Amino acid sequence: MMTLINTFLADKGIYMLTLLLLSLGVAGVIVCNNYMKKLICMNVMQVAVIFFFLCLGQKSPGTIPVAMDTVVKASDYINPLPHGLMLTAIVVSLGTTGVGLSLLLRIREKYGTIEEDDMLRREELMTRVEKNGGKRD
Amino acid sequence: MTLILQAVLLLGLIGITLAIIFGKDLMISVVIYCAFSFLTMLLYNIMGAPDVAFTEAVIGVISTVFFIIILKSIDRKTK
Amino acid sequence: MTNLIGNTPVLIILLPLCSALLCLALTAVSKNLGSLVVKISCLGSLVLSVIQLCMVVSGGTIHYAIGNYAVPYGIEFVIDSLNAVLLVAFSLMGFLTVIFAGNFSDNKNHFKTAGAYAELALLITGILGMTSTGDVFNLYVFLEITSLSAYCLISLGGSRGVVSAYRYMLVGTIAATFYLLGIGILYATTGTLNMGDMSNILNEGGHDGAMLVAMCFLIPAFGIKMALFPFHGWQPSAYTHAEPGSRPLVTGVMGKVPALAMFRFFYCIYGTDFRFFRIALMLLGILSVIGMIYGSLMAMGQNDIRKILAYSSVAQIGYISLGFAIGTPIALAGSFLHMLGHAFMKGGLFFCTGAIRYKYGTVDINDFGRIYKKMPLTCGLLVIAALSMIGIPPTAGFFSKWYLALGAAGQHEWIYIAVLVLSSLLNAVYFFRLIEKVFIRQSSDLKTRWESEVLELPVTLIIPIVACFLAILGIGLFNVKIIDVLLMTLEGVGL
Amino acid sequence: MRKTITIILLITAVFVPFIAFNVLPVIGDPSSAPNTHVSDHYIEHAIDECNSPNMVTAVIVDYRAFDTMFETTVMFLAGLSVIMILANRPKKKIFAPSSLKRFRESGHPIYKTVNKDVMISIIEPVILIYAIYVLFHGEVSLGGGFQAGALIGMTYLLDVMVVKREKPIFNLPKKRAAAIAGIGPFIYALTGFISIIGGGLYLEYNKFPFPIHQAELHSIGITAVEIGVTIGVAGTIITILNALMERISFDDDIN
Amino acid sequence: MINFMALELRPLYAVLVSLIASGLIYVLGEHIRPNAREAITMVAAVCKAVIVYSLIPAVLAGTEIKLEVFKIVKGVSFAFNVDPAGMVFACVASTLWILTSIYSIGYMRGHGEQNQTGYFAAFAMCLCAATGLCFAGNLITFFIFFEVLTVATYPLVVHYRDAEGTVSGRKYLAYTLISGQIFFAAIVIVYSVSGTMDFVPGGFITKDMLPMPWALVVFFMMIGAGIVKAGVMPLHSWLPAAMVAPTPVSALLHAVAVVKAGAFCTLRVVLYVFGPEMAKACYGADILAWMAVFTIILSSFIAMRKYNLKARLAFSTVGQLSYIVLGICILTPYSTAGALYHIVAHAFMKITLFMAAGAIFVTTHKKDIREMVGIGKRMPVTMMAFTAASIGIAGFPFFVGFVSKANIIMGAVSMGKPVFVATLIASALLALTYLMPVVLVAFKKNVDNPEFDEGGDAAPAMLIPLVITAVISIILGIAPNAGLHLFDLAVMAGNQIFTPLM
Repeated sequence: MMTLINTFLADKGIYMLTLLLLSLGVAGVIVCNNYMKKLICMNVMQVAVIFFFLCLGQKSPGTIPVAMDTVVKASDYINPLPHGLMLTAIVVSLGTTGVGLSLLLRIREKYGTIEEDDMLRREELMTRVEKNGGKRD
Repeated sequence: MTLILQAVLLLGLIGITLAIIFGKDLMISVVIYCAFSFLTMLLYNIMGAPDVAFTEAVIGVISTVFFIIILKSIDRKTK
Repeated sequence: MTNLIGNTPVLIILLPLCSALLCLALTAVSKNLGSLVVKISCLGSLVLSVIQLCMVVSGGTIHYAIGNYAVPYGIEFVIDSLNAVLLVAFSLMGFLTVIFAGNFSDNKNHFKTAGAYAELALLITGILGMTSTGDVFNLYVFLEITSLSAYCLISLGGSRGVVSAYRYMLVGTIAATFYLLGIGILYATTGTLNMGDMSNILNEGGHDGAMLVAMCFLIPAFGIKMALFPFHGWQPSAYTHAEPGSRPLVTGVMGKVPALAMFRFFYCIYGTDFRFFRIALMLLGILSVIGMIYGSLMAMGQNDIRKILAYSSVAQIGYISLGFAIGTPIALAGSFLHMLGHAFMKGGLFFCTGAIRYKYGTVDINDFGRIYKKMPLTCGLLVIAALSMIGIPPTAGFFSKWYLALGAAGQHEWIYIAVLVLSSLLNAVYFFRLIEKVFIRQSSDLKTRWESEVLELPVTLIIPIVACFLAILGIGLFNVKIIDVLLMTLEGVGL
Repeated sequence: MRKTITIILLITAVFVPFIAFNVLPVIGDPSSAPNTHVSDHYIEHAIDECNSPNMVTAVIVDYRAFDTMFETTVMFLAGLSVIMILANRPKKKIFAPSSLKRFRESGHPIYKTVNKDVMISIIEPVILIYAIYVLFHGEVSLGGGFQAGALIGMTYLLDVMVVKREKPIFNLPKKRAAAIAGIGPFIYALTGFISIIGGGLYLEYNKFPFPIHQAELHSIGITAVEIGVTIGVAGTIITILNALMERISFDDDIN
Repeated sequence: MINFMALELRPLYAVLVSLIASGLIYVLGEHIRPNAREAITMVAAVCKAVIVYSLIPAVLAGTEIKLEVFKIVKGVSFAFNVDPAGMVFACVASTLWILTSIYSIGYMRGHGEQNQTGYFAAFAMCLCAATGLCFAGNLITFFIFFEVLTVATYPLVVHYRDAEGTVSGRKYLAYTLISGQIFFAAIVIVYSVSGTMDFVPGGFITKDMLPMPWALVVFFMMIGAGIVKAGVMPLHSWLPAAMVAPTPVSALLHAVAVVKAGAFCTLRVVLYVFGPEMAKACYGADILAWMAVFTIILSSFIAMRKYNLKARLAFSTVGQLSYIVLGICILTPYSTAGALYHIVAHAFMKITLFMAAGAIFVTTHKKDIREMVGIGKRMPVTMMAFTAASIGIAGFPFFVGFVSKANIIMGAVSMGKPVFVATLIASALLALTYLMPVVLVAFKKNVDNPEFDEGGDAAPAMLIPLVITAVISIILGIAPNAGLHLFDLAVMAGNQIFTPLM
């Protein structure tokens, strides 16, 4: 039973869950009405991808990629490449989050709301005002 | 064995994500996002990526702090 | 010195990068030093890229391994004739934009100006890097640099700009994530990140499934970044509300680079032997055809010149991807020619818009009436660029359309020719509407910010306008030379 | 409605290919493609080529150092973007300490039991020392420039969020932090440029024009680069934090 | 060392002269005095005429003048090839540019027009394009100039910048751009099936390249651009609408460049791309000929109902242009020569008519024929010239129209097409019925219209050109070869095309 679950997980299960997490993240970005939640979901999405990459680098008997000895055998250590890549990806995600947050603050100041539907209504109003040459109708 | 642990943690992450999406209070969302970050760190560690885990730990704290600072100036409640 | 010449591929990118990094610090030293350094470095980058083009034309593809590690282990820059030409065009456009941007900066606040320059320089860095890299993950990093600086530059354009930037950021991050997932799958299949190496391994056969799955993620990723038809939602408002100084670069060049990356993936990495290649081309063809019609139709209904141009970009990106969808070397060359041409057309149109806005403070085409008497040069470019968009010879747009149509005829895709004709007619509708407004409409008196008897505009605005004017005509008249250089690379990869 | 359709399309688009094709390697398989082709080289040659037992460090600051340079640039870019976006906002006082002030004045028990100023001044040096350790020890054990920078940023965060001092432990207000954040990646870029002067390719540590043993050159290169990363990341985090909290404005320092 | 005076380079110079003039006028435009602007135009016009005339002897001698400037698209050069057919059109265009320029100076000043910079620049650009069309050696060069002509005419059509002008400008663009883009698609198809684009007398497309139904489709895709510009019904409606433009522009549109470019395009496509055999085999020529017949008759009837003088002349143009199309589609050497010569004939006659109409408008501000009773008293010279041109249009012997029509009729007879012969003769009578009333009204005796008692004739700058053109049209009627050997050139062109077939 245990081995069966293990095989399933190794074969498809973990990937499935990761992808589910990713889809949830993307869905959250699309569905959520609140800009803050969209931002959090964006982070979730990025975590899912990072996780996906790390899955690729796992090696069942391997240890962490810090050499214990001067002579190293490739099969003893976990693949370091995805780790390197994902460090970059994490940093990028932090940067994006920072920019997103400052934009959020700015939006809140200009529009007084961070809800998508309010925003749309307000934008529509602004467009109408612009069309009427600055006068409200 | 690690795979099962990973699967469980992943399920936890999925649950947290759902809670974030359907939550009504942004402060709660942010705080459980902090928990999310912590679980992620654990997960990375289990997968043998301590460097990434270390980074995630630091980043998790910093981004949570960012979120909370922002929450000060926007409405907590959402529809 | 010879040593430096050998390092041109990386120096082209380092120059704007370093100037951006130091911009703020230098501004603390002296007020205008930061922006000056950015301008000089962009000029240097332009000069180097021209030198590099000469090197590539005479000596063939340059492979530059950073850190001198053997190919699949380190990061590699591959400059083939295609990249080299595009690099020249993009760095020229970057240089022009940097000159142009000075007129829109806040003169009182030097640090803010310096910050805007740094953002612009980083955008240029990202664009040039994406163009020249030969490593899929490095491409991602450059993609992020491009995107982040674009988010910032778009958000600087007022309160509407902030919302546009936020939406673009969400969508753009989804695109970046999909891209990562796509290259993750390819990495899982091949175990390498180098484009050439990846291509070799994939072409051994047996990886069709993985390639298909990766493609499912990569098409939306590039589609979003280049604003291909169903993924273009973010684009019109972002282009409309971007910061005026940087708009030519954002609109003219930013959408082209992901298109280049898309080309690299499908033609250079996947190769034409891929089993689902034809299906993918057909799909891409359908998307671009719809995009060309839709973009033009939407542009017809707008009054704001920026919106018109933004929607027309959706259509023009359709031209580029149509070339990819046809797939013969000549059509691909047409596609790249259109990429070059459109960079200058759209950039040029936005230079004009910026100049008009600078002088008269308006962007509504109903206010444009008869400004051509006051600004003959600007309106001259406006007309030439508009004609080029429609595809009237002897401007650049006509010739790219010619090669696209020729490629389509070679593949017996008559419907594509019909769509090209239809789309240029739709373009004609709104561009002649614009020209009509500029030349015909009487208008109320507009207040001017720039009073000079000798020049219609400051020199820093005239230089980009004249340069774009010459570039559009030059690309048109000397297209054969460019096409020959492009075909050096494309002969091997097309259908 | 449109959203629902989008999501359904999305989920199908994500899952159908995975179910249809068995494209991904089995997790943990040592002989799968990603674990063999390039990664073997990294694992086996990290020590002799880069003199770095930590393979991840070897990958990020030696084999793929160019990526990391731009990663640091992304950090700088993020910081710059944040202050650009938030510039010209109405300046307000730092709210975090003042909001905590209410706690303090209302006599919350925590302020009676622990003297947090003392606490913080003990913790901060420890974190800083740890950061420096992580920075310089990155090639041997876990960590590296990024983590060190983030830790320094965290120190600043603790400092400004918890304590209301006349002068913070390091006074890095406003745009100065952003300028410093730019200098970090510049040090990185410059390190790469030194090897060009030495006659090599960009970021080729072997070609540093210093008369030292090759392995040492790599160590020097890695350390220099890590210092750059640290400065960049620390500067950026401080910048973003300042910008978000203090609502910095460029208007107040017109020269 | 390049010989800068070489024969081969002259067509290039002819094109460049007006291009440079156009650029100079546009750039200097508002900064220089009107005199300078007009001087540039005149100098360029004279230079161009000299350059074009200098090519005639060589062409008559049968010398091949070919120039490949550079590769314009991959595999195809930007090529000039001076042949008799092109020479005829080029001579007409360059000669008339001088006269029209003199006339425009008079008209513009007399009328106090606005936007003169744009006017002169666009005019020079049109002439540049028209000359390019004449000398173009292959389809793509031809197309480039064709589109440049389309665009350059637009500012002239909308010259007054008013609502009416805008509407006709839109109409003009809609017709010409759509047909131009379809022309473009057809060129692509032709190039991809045949691999060549050089004009060959007698055509280069064979049945193997384009099987039957497609041949007809491509034929009409290509010919569409030509017949739109030439105003063949039912695609003519932009032409009367463009009448809102100033009279020199109408003269340009109708006589010098634009509609003639359409007719010339038809000629090139039918005889130099498809060739007589192919055009006949795919029924394209027949269908086009019947369209032309229909146009000739119908336009005459419409012209009779118009009382605006310029509108009447416009419909007259529609009819006369179809003569050329008909002449081309009869597909014999005679009719081809006649069609080419009709380009000359119609140009001189119609420009006289338009200049006269413009002179009347500037001098008396009259547009409607019914108000012109007795105008001959005030403007005798103008109206004499008008009369001469009218008779010429009707095809009286000793007027230039006779030569061309006789040739076309001879061609029709030799092909055994009685309907075409009948049409041509009937239309001559119809032309009389719509143009003679104007003359009769003008010279009506016993009417004393007080408006026309004083004031005298039109200003000399307008009068001189129109007298010259009227005189030329009589001279050419008596001696078709006078001066420029235009008739010989036309006959040469006809023979060149049909000789290989015989």
